[in-house]
Amino acid sequence: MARSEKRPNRPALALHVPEPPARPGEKPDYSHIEVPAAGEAPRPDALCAAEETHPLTTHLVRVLDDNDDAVGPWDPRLSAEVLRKIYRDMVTVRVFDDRMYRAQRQGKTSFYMKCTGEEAIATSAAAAMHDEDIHFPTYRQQGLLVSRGYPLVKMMCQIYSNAGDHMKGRQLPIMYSDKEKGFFSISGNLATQYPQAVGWAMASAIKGDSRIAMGWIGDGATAEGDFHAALTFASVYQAPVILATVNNQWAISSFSGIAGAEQATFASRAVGYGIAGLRVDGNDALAVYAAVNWAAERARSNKGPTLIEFFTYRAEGHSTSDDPSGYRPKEAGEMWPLGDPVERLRRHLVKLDEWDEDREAALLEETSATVRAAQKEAEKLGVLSEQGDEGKETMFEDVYAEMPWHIAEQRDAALKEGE
Amino acid sequence: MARSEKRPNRPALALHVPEPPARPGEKPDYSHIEVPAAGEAPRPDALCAAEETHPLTTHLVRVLDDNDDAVGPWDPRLSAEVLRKIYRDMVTVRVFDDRMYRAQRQGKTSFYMKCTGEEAIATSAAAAMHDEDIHFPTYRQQGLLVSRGYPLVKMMCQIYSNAGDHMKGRQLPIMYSDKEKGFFSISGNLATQYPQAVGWAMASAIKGDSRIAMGWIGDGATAEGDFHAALTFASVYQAPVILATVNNQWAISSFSGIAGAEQATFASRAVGYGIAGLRVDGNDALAVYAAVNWAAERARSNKGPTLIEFFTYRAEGHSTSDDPSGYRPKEAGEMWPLGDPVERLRRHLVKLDEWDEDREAALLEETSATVRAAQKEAEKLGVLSEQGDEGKETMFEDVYAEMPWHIAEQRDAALKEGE
Amino acid sequence: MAVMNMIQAINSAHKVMMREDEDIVVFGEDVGYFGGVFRATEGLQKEFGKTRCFDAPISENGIAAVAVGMAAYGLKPVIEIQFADYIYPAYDQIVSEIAKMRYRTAAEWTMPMVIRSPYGGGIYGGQTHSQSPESLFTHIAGLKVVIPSNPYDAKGLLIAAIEDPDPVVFFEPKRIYNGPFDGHHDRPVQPWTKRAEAEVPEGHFTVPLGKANIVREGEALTVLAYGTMVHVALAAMEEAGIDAEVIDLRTLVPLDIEAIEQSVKKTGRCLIVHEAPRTSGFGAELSALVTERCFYHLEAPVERVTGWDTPYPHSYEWTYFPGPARIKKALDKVMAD
Amino acid sequence: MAVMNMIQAINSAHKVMMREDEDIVVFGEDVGYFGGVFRATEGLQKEFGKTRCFDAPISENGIAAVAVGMAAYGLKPVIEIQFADYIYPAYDQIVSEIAKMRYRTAAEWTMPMVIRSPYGGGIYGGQTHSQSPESLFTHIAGLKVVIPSNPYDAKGLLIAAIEDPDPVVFFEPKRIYNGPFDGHHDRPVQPWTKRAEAEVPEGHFTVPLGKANIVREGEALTVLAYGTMVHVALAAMEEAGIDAEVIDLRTLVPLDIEAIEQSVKKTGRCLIVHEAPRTSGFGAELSALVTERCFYHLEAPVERVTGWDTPYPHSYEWTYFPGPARIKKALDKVMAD
Ligand SMILES: Cc1ncc(C[n+]2csc(CCOP(=O)(O)OP(=O)(O)O)c2C)c(N)n1
Ligand SMILES: Cc1ncc(C[n+]2csc(CCOP(=O)(O)OP(=O)(O)O)c2C)c(N)n1
Ligand SMILES: [Mg+2]
Ligand SMILES: [Mg+2]
Repeated sequence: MARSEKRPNRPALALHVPEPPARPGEKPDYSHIEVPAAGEAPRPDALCAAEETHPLTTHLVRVLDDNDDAVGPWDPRLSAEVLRKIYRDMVTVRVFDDRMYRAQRQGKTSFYMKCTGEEAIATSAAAAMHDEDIHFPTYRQQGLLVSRGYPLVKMMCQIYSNAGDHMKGRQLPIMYSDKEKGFFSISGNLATQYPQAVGWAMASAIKGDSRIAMGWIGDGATAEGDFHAALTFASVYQAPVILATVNNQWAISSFSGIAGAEQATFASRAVGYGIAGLRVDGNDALAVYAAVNWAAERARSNKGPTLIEFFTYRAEGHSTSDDPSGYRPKEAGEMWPLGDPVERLRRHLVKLDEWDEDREAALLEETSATVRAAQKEAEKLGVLSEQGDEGKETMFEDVYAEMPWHIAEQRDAALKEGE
Repeated sequence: MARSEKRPNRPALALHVPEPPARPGEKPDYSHIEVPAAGEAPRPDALCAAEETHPLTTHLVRVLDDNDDAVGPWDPRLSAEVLRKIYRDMVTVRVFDDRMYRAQRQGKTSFYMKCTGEEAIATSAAAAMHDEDIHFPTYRQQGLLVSRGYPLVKMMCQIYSNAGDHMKGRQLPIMYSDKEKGFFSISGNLATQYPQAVGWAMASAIKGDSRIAMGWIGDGATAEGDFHAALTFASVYQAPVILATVNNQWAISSFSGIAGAEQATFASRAVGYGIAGLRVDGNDALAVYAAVNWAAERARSNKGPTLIEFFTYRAEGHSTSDDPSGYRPKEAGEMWPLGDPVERLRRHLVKLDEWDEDREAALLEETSATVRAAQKEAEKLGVLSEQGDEGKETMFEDVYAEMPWHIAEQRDAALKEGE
Repeated sequence: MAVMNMIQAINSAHKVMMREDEDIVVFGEDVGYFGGVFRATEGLQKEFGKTRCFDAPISENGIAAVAVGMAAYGLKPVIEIQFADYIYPAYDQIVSEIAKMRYRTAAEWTMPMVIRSPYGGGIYGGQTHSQSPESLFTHIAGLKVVIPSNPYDAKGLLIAAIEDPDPVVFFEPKRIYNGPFDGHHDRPVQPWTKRAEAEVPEGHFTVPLGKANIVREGEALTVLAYGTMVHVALAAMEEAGIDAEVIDLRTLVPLDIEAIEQSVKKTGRCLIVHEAPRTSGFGAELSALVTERCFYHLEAPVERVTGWDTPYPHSYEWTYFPGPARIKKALDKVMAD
Repeated sequence: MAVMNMIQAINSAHKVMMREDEDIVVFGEDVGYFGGVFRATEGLQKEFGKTRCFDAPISENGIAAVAVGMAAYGLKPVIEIQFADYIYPAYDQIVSEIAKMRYRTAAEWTMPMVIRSPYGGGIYGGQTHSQSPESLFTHIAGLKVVIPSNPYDAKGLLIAAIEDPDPVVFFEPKRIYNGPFDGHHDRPVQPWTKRAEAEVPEGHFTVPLGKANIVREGEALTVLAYGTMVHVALAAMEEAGIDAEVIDLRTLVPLDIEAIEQSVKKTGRCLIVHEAPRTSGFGAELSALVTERCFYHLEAPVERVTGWDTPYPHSYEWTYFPGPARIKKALDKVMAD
């Protein structure tokens, strides 16, 4: 098909294909990223008209400033106790991630995904919600479970698909689920959970309950049709839901421009649905807390949904199957302007005189010990690589509440296969 | 599942279910509809930054004022000839619709859909584009074909699924297609054509062509995931495409609030994708022309896509299968504040001294005669209700370029069935 | 007892269950105030209020996804997909989420819900109002698939589906909503009123899932059918004057394999009838199962009478539709040796 | 000739064709700069530029829809769906649009394109990186469905698919990208290098669609398989020391019915092997066809060896996978009488 020569006097069209500012071998470049000063963003009342928040969808809510102080109207004024709890959770997540990453590298399981650089988001969000509220997470919100005190050993059993996994090894590692902890089953299919969170929130509203829901998605996955379904249903029925978009700027090897970030912020999607929207420094644990708290108050007051974009950076590879040096500069993570969320909160605690080197050393030691102990306990229940086929008959359970004849026949056949 | 009693001190949540302002038996109520005066909306340069258009997404571009004058910066300053061409096309569409509706009522075919009250949109849009540009329409854009001079008799043959239908009767009535006229095959599945239009535009850009595409969708269908896909791909690749949303405020029995219109305009969806957006009086043929012309210039200049909401009203039933008196007040159409597009353009022409009663009478007579003649000719080629099964072997063609053995076997079996 | 057509029976099932169980919510396109384009949900919003029966945006994936969230909360969604031809946008939520939730979480989260959808042809609906996509769901472990063929079953099966702990895809043969259809499109339509199956209890009753119905006993061959085709097959057997046993499957998954096996072992011959395209249609599974289980009883190969492997055309509808003539040809074949 | 694994062969097919035909465009998630998570499109962006090979948003429906528009313009899209488990969001565009376009417009608009997707299990991918959804596409008239089993075929079939005037769904058995797999997961992986099928011409050649490949001739029974299961079946036959004829179908639609019929009529026995769940899997269609066409030659019922009717579990992968032991059991059965 040759170019149409019908109108040679018109300019030729050209396809724009977004390209990240730097590729391997080039110098990381963050000059396109605007970082407003902490404390600058106004804080409208949580019950305000949705439009009042729309200027915030292109801004960036930040609380921790360059001097490690908490400043401005979004400062959630948390007690040192709460701050330390969030800090501890973040550190635990990081230690846990490192440990499990290594377990996968040691061949003990098939797969692992870290959330390095994004620890503030899930841990602070969990702290800002009530434990009765529910999360519909995607796969980098291990911080929710840690914050809610889910046993690390149970997480590890899931990762090892071992006898301690209450899901009987059915799911890929890190696809946790815990009803008790209000943590919905993670799906391998991107974005599906986002409108599901809206459905849960609608149910809560139908029942006159007071619990709200929070749905989670990545920047890349916002391109799925389910993202639009979530926003549409949330807006139409004014569902009591918080819709979080974790913009870590990468989707495997594709930068966020491939999801639309060159032209608009993800938070600004809120405008077209007439719902509240906030764009938040995701590496600032206090800003995360404040934003989620604001949106939760709004939802609880029947003022409808809030879309929150957490702006952050995926500091490491997508998963154990990925090596990011194939598509972005090696030093990209270190130069990222919003810094490391763990360090930022630690510096703030130190500034407040609520933390010091001794406490830090003690925490690191304690966390490592806890994680190591959990790992030991989990591994007693088995690791994937050493899995035999005892218990294989369980593979046929739970397709339906009652096993129909055809699955029973298949189970029987499977059990006889070795004979 | 009883309401959770865990936090009786919190207010009960409640589900908001949107409800139109009036139901059958009630008085139609348009008090919620803001109608800015014609000429008020500013007209940014077609090559402006997308943001500059965003205030227009909650406004309404109008050109024809209450005195039937064309006013303001959006006045496209069309010649009387072009105006009369658009007027004639609109009248033709209306006469055609009435005729075919009756043909269905007479049992000659299975189905029909009118576009009464929305005639200005397709006819003016077609006038504002080039004939080489392509449309990916939905089912109320018969005006595109009429404007481009597609033979009415061919439209009717499609409606009758008769021997003159170049699609061999495969599609439901009104699901036209004509490659020659740049009119893509209408789909029965809502919204699918919207991202397809973007794909065509991307192809044109890849090839350095100069032709652009226009995609069409209804207000109700914007809720589909494909709407989001269209906007995402159009934004990411800055595709040379115009995305039209015809907001006629109803989707069968559901009012536009069920698609999100209570909280935001459809045009304002443009904001979150960082593309240009316009909201236009769809019953004002001049405003429609001006907006499409603006967006076409923008697209041709590699400035990317424009989302245009045409605000209008579905004056009659959804289709021949629908009776709107079951869900909205009978007089709702007449009281609709933006008036009838045909009358509005006629009054403008009269005001310009380019139209009078004689011309009107002549046009009506001529159009009726043309439509009647076309119908006669089409019916010579058969109507669905009298269809026999000659030619039934054609039913097996075109599944693939070459007929595979299994379909050939099935065709042979079908041909023997009567024996 | 009342006399009901299929729409009335389905409507009644909703009402009976919504009165009993306040966790049931009904939503879908146009199902609220208007009561659905086929009027199956008429009166529900009025009786149960807007938060228990409401219009949904035109977003089949959204409808299904929101049902997932509601089921996770503890409600029991009964959703309508306006036409089965429009279920594809919801396919990911149905296949990846609804079907697999119980399994992937080892029953921590379950998805009790019903996905209702009018399906099938014979109404001049063209490509997008005529499809029979049931085999696309029978292939998906975790779903039950139910297709009633008359008012009594429609109500009883729908109540059973609503009470079932697992997700049920419930396809309604729209061609016979108002009356059975013998496949002779040129004959006047018969209303349900004259039929025994239109006698439907007004209150609660169930027709169990997974149980077929032998609608005609016979010795000469076994005919397996469901939905509209039950009536077409019955009429064809009458017309052929053949002592056929006709089994209305009613539930495709889980299948009533016992009823099928017993019958085929008795008759030695088997004819399968469905509207869906032949290749990889549910008839393929039935044929394979019958052959696997009754091979040594079969006196002739199992025959399939199906829609053709083309999209559903608007005109030549009766060339596409597996009507009496097609059944007759297959019958001759299966009875030949 | 060069020695290639399957990824290299698929990559080479792209390059050969993109050099020949500048209307070919390649896009999908991560396929651009990075070259795809399995590296099948490596180097294409570099050689052909960003407008002919580029990353797409994570929107499978969008990817398919945009391909429709491009095909309508006159381009030839070759798109990648990252895993077959993620094809469902694109199902509506594939089923309702891509498959039906030629038919609904009587060939006014056609949809020449290839939809590539890695599929199948055996890699500890869990529920969402292991599925075999081929029968969901074989049921859809208008689509061709192709599954290669080795590097030579992968390249030749992919080129044929790209040249085909109709839309082709091209499933790639990811388990054997790097080497064949005999089903014994506890044995070391063999690379392709040692195999004759890894000798692949560097330039243009085709393996025609619709033609099966008899990979092993024999008299005792016919084994029908495709993808990974060709190798598993071959190994099982060797191990059983049975004179089996093994047919690699290569194309499921349109099927090479002649090759199948000839073989089964010769051997009188038939075993079908696939990874997908049994109920309504493609094996059902194969079984029905074989029985319909070869009934009087069959000495035993056709047997199916398949994945189970459960979602694909992460652990107990080898209980799910239809490996040598399962094939052996079925073999005993089909050879019994
Ligand atoms: C429907 C679907 N398509 C594709 C994939 C493959 N996939 C897994 S993760 C991923 C990238 C997601 O990126 P993002 O949403 O930004 O989340 P992040 O990994 O950055 O947290 C892709 C493409 C998938 N899991 N599901
Ligand atoms: C995917 C899909 N879902 C549902 C339908 C049924 N349907 C046909 S038209 C329609 C209403 C569309 O309303 P809108 O988009 O506002 O267009 P309008 O009829 O007002 O022009 C519906 C629900 C369909 N055709 N396709
Ligand atoms: Mg990301
Ligand atoms: Mg509308």
